[in-house]
Amino acid sequence: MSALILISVLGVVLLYLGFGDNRKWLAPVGILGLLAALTMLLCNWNVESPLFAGMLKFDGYAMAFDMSLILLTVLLFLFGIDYYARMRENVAEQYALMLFSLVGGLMLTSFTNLLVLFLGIEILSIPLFILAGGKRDSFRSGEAAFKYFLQGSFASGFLLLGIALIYGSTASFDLATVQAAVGTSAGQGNMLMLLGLFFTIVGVSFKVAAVPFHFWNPDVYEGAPTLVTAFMSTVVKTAAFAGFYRLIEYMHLPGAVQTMLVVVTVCTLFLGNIVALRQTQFKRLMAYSSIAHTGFLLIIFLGISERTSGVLYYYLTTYSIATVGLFVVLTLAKRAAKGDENIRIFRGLFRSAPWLAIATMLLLLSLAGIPLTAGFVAKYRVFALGIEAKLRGRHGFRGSDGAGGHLLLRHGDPGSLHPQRARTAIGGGARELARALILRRGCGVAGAAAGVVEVGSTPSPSAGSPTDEVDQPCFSASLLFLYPYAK
Amino acid sequence: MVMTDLLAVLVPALPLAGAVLLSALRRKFSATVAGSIATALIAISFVATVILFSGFDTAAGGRTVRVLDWLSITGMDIPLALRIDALSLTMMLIVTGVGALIHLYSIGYMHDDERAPTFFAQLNLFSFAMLMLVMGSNFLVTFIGWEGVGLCSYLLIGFWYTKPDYNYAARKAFVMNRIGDVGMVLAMALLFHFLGTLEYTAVMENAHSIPAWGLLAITLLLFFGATGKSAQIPLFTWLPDAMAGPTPVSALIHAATMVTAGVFLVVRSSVLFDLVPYTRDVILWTGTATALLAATIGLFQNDIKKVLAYSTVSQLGYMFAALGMGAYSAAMFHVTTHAFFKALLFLAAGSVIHALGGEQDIRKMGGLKGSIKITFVTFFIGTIAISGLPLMSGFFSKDLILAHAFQHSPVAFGLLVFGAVLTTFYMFRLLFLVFYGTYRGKAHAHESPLTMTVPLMVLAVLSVVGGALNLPHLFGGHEPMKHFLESAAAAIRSEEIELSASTEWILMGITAVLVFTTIAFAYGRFVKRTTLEGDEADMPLLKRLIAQRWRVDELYAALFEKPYGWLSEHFHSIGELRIMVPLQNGVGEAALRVGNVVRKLQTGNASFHLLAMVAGIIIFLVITLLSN
Amino acid sequence: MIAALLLLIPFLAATLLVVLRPTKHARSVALISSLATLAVVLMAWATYAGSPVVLADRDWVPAWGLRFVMGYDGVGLLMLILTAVVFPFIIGTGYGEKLQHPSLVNALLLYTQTFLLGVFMAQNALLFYIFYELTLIPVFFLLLYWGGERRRAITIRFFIYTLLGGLSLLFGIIYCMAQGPTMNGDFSALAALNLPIGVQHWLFWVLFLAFAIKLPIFPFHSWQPDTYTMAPMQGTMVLAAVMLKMGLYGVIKLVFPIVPDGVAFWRETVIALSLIGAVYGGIIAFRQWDLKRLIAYSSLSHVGLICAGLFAWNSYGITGSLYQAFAHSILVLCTLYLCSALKERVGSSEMGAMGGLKVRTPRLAALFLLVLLNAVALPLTQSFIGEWLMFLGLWQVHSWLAVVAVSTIVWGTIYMLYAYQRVMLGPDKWQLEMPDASNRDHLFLVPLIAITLILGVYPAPILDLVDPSVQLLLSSLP
Amino acid sequence: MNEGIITAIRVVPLEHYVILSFLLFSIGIAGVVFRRNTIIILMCLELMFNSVNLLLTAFSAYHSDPRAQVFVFFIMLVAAAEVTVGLAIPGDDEAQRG
Repeated sequence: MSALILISVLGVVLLYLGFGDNRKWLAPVGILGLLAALTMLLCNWNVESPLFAGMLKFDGYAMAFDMSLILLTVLLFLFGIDYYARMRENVAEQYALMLFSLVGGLMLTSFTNLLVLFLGIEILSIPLFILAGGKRDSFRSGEAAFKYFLQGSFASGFLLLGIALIYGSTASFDLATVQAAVGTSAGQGNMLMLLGLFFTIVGVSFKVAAVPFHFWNPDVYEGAPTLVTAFMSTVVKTAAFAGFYRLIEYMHLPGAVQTMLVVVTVCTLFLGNIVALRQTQFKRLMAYSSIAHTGFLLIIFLGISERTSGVLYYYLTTYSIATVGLFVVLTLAKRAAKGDENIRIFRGLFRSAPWLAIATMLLLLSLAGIPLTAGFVAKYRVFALGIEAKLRGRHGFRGSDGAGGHLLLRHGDPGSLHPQRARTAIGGGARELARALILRRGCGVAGAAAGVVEVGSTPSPSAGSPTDEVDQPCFSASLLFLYPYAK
Repeated sequence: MVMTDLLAVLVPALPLAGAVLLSALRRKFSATVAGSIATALIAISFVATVILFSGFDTAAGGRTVRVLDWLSITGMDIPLALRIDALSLTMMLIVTGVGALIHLYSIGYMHDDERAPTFFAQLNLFSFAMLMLVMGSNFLVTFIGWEGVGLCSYLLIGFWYTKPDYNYAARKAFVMNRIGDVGMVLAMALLFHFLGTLEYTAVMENAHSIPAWGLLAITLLLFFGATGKSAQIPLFTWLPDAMAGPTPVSALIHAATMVTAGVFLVVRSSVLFDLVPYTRDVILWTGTATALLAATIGLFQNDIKKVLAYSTVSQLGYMFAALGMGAYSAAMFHVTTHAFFKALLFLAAGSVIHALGGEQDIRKMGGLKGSIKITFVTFFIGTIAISGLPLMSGFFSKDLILAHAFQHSPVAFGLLVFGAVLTTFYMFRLLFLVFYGTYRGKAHAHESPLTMTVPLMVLAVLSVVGGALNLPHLFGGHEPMKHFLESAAAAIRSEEIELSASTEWILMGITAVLVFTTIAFAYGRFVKRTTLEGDEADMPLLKRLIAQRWRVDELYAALFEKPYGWLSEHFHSIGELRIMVPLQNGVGEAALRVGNVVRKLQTGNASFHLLAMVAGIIIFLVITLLSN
Repeated sequence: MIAALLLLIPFLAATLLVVLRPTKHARSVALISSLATLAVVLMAWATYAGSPVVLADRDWVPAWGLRFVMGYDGVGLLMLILTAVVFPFIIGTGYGEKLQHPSLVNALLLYTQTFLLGVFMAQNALLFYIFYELTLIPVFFLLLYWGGERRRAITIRFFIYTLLGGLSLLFGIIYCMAQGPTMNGDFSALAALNLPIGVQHWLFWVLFLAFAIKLPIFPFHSWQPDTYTMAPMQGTMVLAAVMLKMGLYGVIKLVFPIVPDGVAFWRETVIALSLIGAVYGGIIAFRQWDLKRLIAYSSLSHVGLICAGLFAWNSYGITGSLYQAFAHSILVLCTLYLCSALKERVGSSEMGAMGGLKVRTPRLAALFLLVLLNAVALPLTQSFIGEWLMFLGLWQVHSWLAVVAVSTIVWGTIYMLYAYQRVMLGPDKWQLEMPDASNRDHLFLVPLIAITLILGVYPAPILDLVDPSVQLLLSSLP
Repeated sequence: MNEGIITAIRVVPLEHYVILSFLLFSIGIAGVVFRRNTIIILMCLELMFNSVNLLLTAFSAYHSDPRAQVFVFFIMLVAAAEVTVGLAIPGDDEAQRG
């Protein structure tokens, strides 16, 4: 709770800091504040105090995800030091908005009341609408922001309608009550309840970019500034999934809604992978890969058991780590290529920056789910869960492999070693620039990659109750990621 | 006993060592040195064989020398082992004896060739393989030799590898042999399937426990294998082409030894064949047909070696006819005498070719009896031996077969006698056209060196007296070879000629009269007025067909070679490029195409996106409500 | 100890190469590493007593009950020997190739070796799978950056194809592991799994698909000719000589014990497909003008036979198949090496550009001939032993299958003789000045040829190694 | 909550409120989807939110539970924030929608 407040205040503090010419203090203060919040969070470990008349509950599940969210934000802030170094205006606002959005995310991980779900989603989203338009001089950025806003609000309407209908049938916003009501036979047959669940899930599906509510995703990813894109594809995605899962955990969804979920899952997997095949813009590619991963994560929802949350956590964490790393690489390569975002800018990376190329390769392998990377373990666990749930999740299979395959191939090329092409993309001075940058940041990515590998090769227990949800290696991997930046 | 074993191992080991040594050091040796080493080694093998032979006790049956474990896993024990018994000793004597002579001959024949050491290495390797073939104590060891001789034959036929025709002939020989080998492998697999062993002794002991269909299949498959090696219908066309190799090769491999492997194999498994009369009939008629077919083709050939080649095919037909009649020892007897006189004929032909500087066309020879006397005399002896002039070796062996035929089937007898007449005719045509009349060529003929003529003389003597090896009762002998072989193949015991002496005399008389008449006819046709074959286009239809070797090669080309090439090309162009690859690419392309279509939905148009979302919601709503 | 050595030696050597990237000594470092690996494997062979060996057995992921189990039985050891024997030669080939970044090529090769050794030592299905998939990565880069024409498209096709198979395999493995709460995926535990027959029928294909693609057998082979032709020489060698054998090993370790009823049900189908591939590949090879493509199709043919032998599912068939797998590896190395040696001299692997080379290079021709003997499975060569055993094995399944199988000795002879003739024999029509077999050629080919001949005459070492394991495997089957 | 208001609300059957809300919601959707003017779109979004407010109020009255009305306030708040942001996002609206 105090963490929540601290982060909110931190946002305001950063805004004030922004009034003066204190840009170089922004990130350190933000990071320190976040770490402080994290400490507070950890101090309340296992206390499980219900807050706001029981509308928020910081249980183990919430703690684990909160920690992940905060750490990811810290990483992005670190990333931001360099990223915002050249930006003249509004830097403080960007940091502050991210913090506000993070608050929404923290609420999503810990809500026990549908009202908080709604508020969380809105607090998460509204800053993002602004952040997405962060590239002031870019027309595409503004356009993306508007689209995002429009579709986001639209989806919120559905979410609200759903919540209202659920309330209509249960007379309560309390998650536990709702979950109990859904389980009863009366709840199962109730049309209001059915429609309510339906619309609620539609609303949340939008946030996680499940097909057919994914349309905003590629445009916004492409239009938003890279840091924001990274934020959306990691923190926001993690938070949205955490909330989604919290919503339907222990809920015996009526068969009809379950069917819908299956259809959505299949569509998402299928579309994400197939469209990714033809993408040449790196961010759009990441968008579709993100959609594909959404599909994958949705498989988890098809058969919820007591181990599900652990798998979800593991998957999201590993996915996020790899994604942040790749966005860092993108920024580096993009600078060398003078703003081009086509995936061809990665060609010749090995020539100019072998370590970075190797790290990139590891990150991609992890996203693709190749063994000895965390991505593989994550996928494995999803499979295992799906099969164990007697789901014969074969539809899941078809798509997911493609996701891996194509992603690797499409990106695998980046690490290109072919000498002839080496100089064309990152040539001359650009190459030197890349070198210089790599000295500082490349090790960061490498660290991330190492973390990914480490997580992959020593998967560790995570079964049991949500309280011991924090995967030790995941955690250590996150720390590893931090290390090179901390100096 | 240890001494015997060592000798037995030594017999094939020496030529193998020679092969390895000569090929490794082929650059260091001159032709003569290499030839001498090779000859010496095979000669020592011959001596060892003679020692083994002299010490051999027919009453003891035979002896197996286990050299090495070879294939031994659970349920299978096939050793590398050699068997010394009457049959293998007979073959060993032929292989090493005739082989040594031919090696010796080759020293003279090949002394100009710069690759002579390689030649001798391969010749030695061949001897090794042939010895393995005849000495193997089980089918699989025999099969080592069986394939080995095929390989060596391939190498030696294509010895002068820069000539594409020769390579073609070599490849044809190998492929045809391999087709036959399929039969052999299948037969072995079947035998092993039924008996769990491939040892000859064990197989023969338990042969009766194989079901009838199995026996039929095994014997037919073995025979099919034999047709490949021994150039019988349908796999005979390679042998005449195989004359592309150096002449000593033709003598050793394609006349005296390798081609008799089929005969040897059938005799080795005579117990099996005795149990299946049907297969024996097949063998009889195949042999007879081959004998006649090849003999007819021999009538109009103009290449001195081709005539001899077809004569070889024809004589092999006789041997198989004998096998088909169950006259195993008669077949072996003919193998032996044939080895003498056909090796002699080939070597003499080689001597002629050598004398004329490589000329092989008999239309460009003639009148050579004066210039190369030794060659002429020996060739003459060979000719009368193969024609079966009384008291020559060929006379005894062929008459034995004819007598069996008469007893077995008069039709076969008639056909075989007709074949004998044809043989006499084409052999004397050859003799007359080469040595009589006037010389029609341009080269200066000269007699061959001693290394070449000595083997000729030795073989000539053997061709004359070879009949004594199995002198029939009629001539006061008591068929020593038959009795000797009985110890190795029990089936031989039952083969007795039950004709009265007078019948036998009459049969001999008939044959002799026919032979002499034919010689006279040939004398009139080729010595009185030299009749040469003209252009094929001017010949009457039947004669043209025969001169063109019954167009069997063309038939095979149309039936097998061309369709195979067609199949290969179309499997690739259609099966692979049109079906398999597109099928696999199709899946990927379809995915890409769908991806493209779906990507186009992502137009960037916000209203459309909202509309699509609403449409999605409505569809899902319908799904949800319907499935509720 | 052995497990650690086998995994660490090549891995560390590879990492060393990546880090230091020496250009001059890269090959030597790799060669030394591979020789050291060979020494360790030979030591393991010398101490192998005939019963399965457990090298490591410790907790891996306790929460899932996974254990890190490594070991080998006769079959596994054979594969280890194969891998260890083959790699020094593959790396040695590199001395003749002028490739960019030799250190990286060798590093990738050594990584591949590490993972391959892992595959053959893993005694846990998931561990097996992990190594199995890992082998793909270095090979992927090897093909993508050092390949020939159209390498991108072909590599991606190959990659997707294999990955698809791998995924199917992963699904199958997880399915089996999800069968019981205590199921940890150890091979020994999986073998005791008695799945219902109905499940086995479909699970068979789920498990087998990956191996069918990897081998590849007939309808799954279309990635193979292009990939073999396009790949750099060492890549093709790795693919054909070792990676392919993972398919066989996988069938023995995973398919046979887990779904015996499925195997019984589909066995004849698989044999039929394999044999169709064997004949089909053999016939197609006859009219291929590119030596590498010919080798690819001949490999398809050989592998078809090997797979058929394996699925004969009796001791002769399996032993023969394993023996032949060994022979095939050696053969493929020899043929590919010859191909590269010829390409080096003529400048192309098209047979149209060759012919009459024996005049200039008699020693090379002699070596080619010796290789050819093994290719056509002449007795007293390694291949013959394998083929003979497989024929026997197939005969017990069905006589007609055996007839088709035996017919391949004819198809094989035809295309190999044609190839030999087109390359070596005939008149010296190009008059090209070229060196005869060099010391390097001898150093590479002579030991391999020696292996084929020695193991052809005296196969006992390998047969004795494999036989008990095969008997054990068969005795555990219903 | 005032008993009188509750009684007044309960005069109309619940179904009618639900149907009305759905109608309003649908009109909102149609407006957002088909109109091209930013202001109208924002108004239609408001309409969607407010139809939900109506629904919540009705349910609240029928369940005699004030919590939903608190929710309504939150919705109003959030809607206001959204509109603010929506209006603040720069750009030519025609181009944005093309």
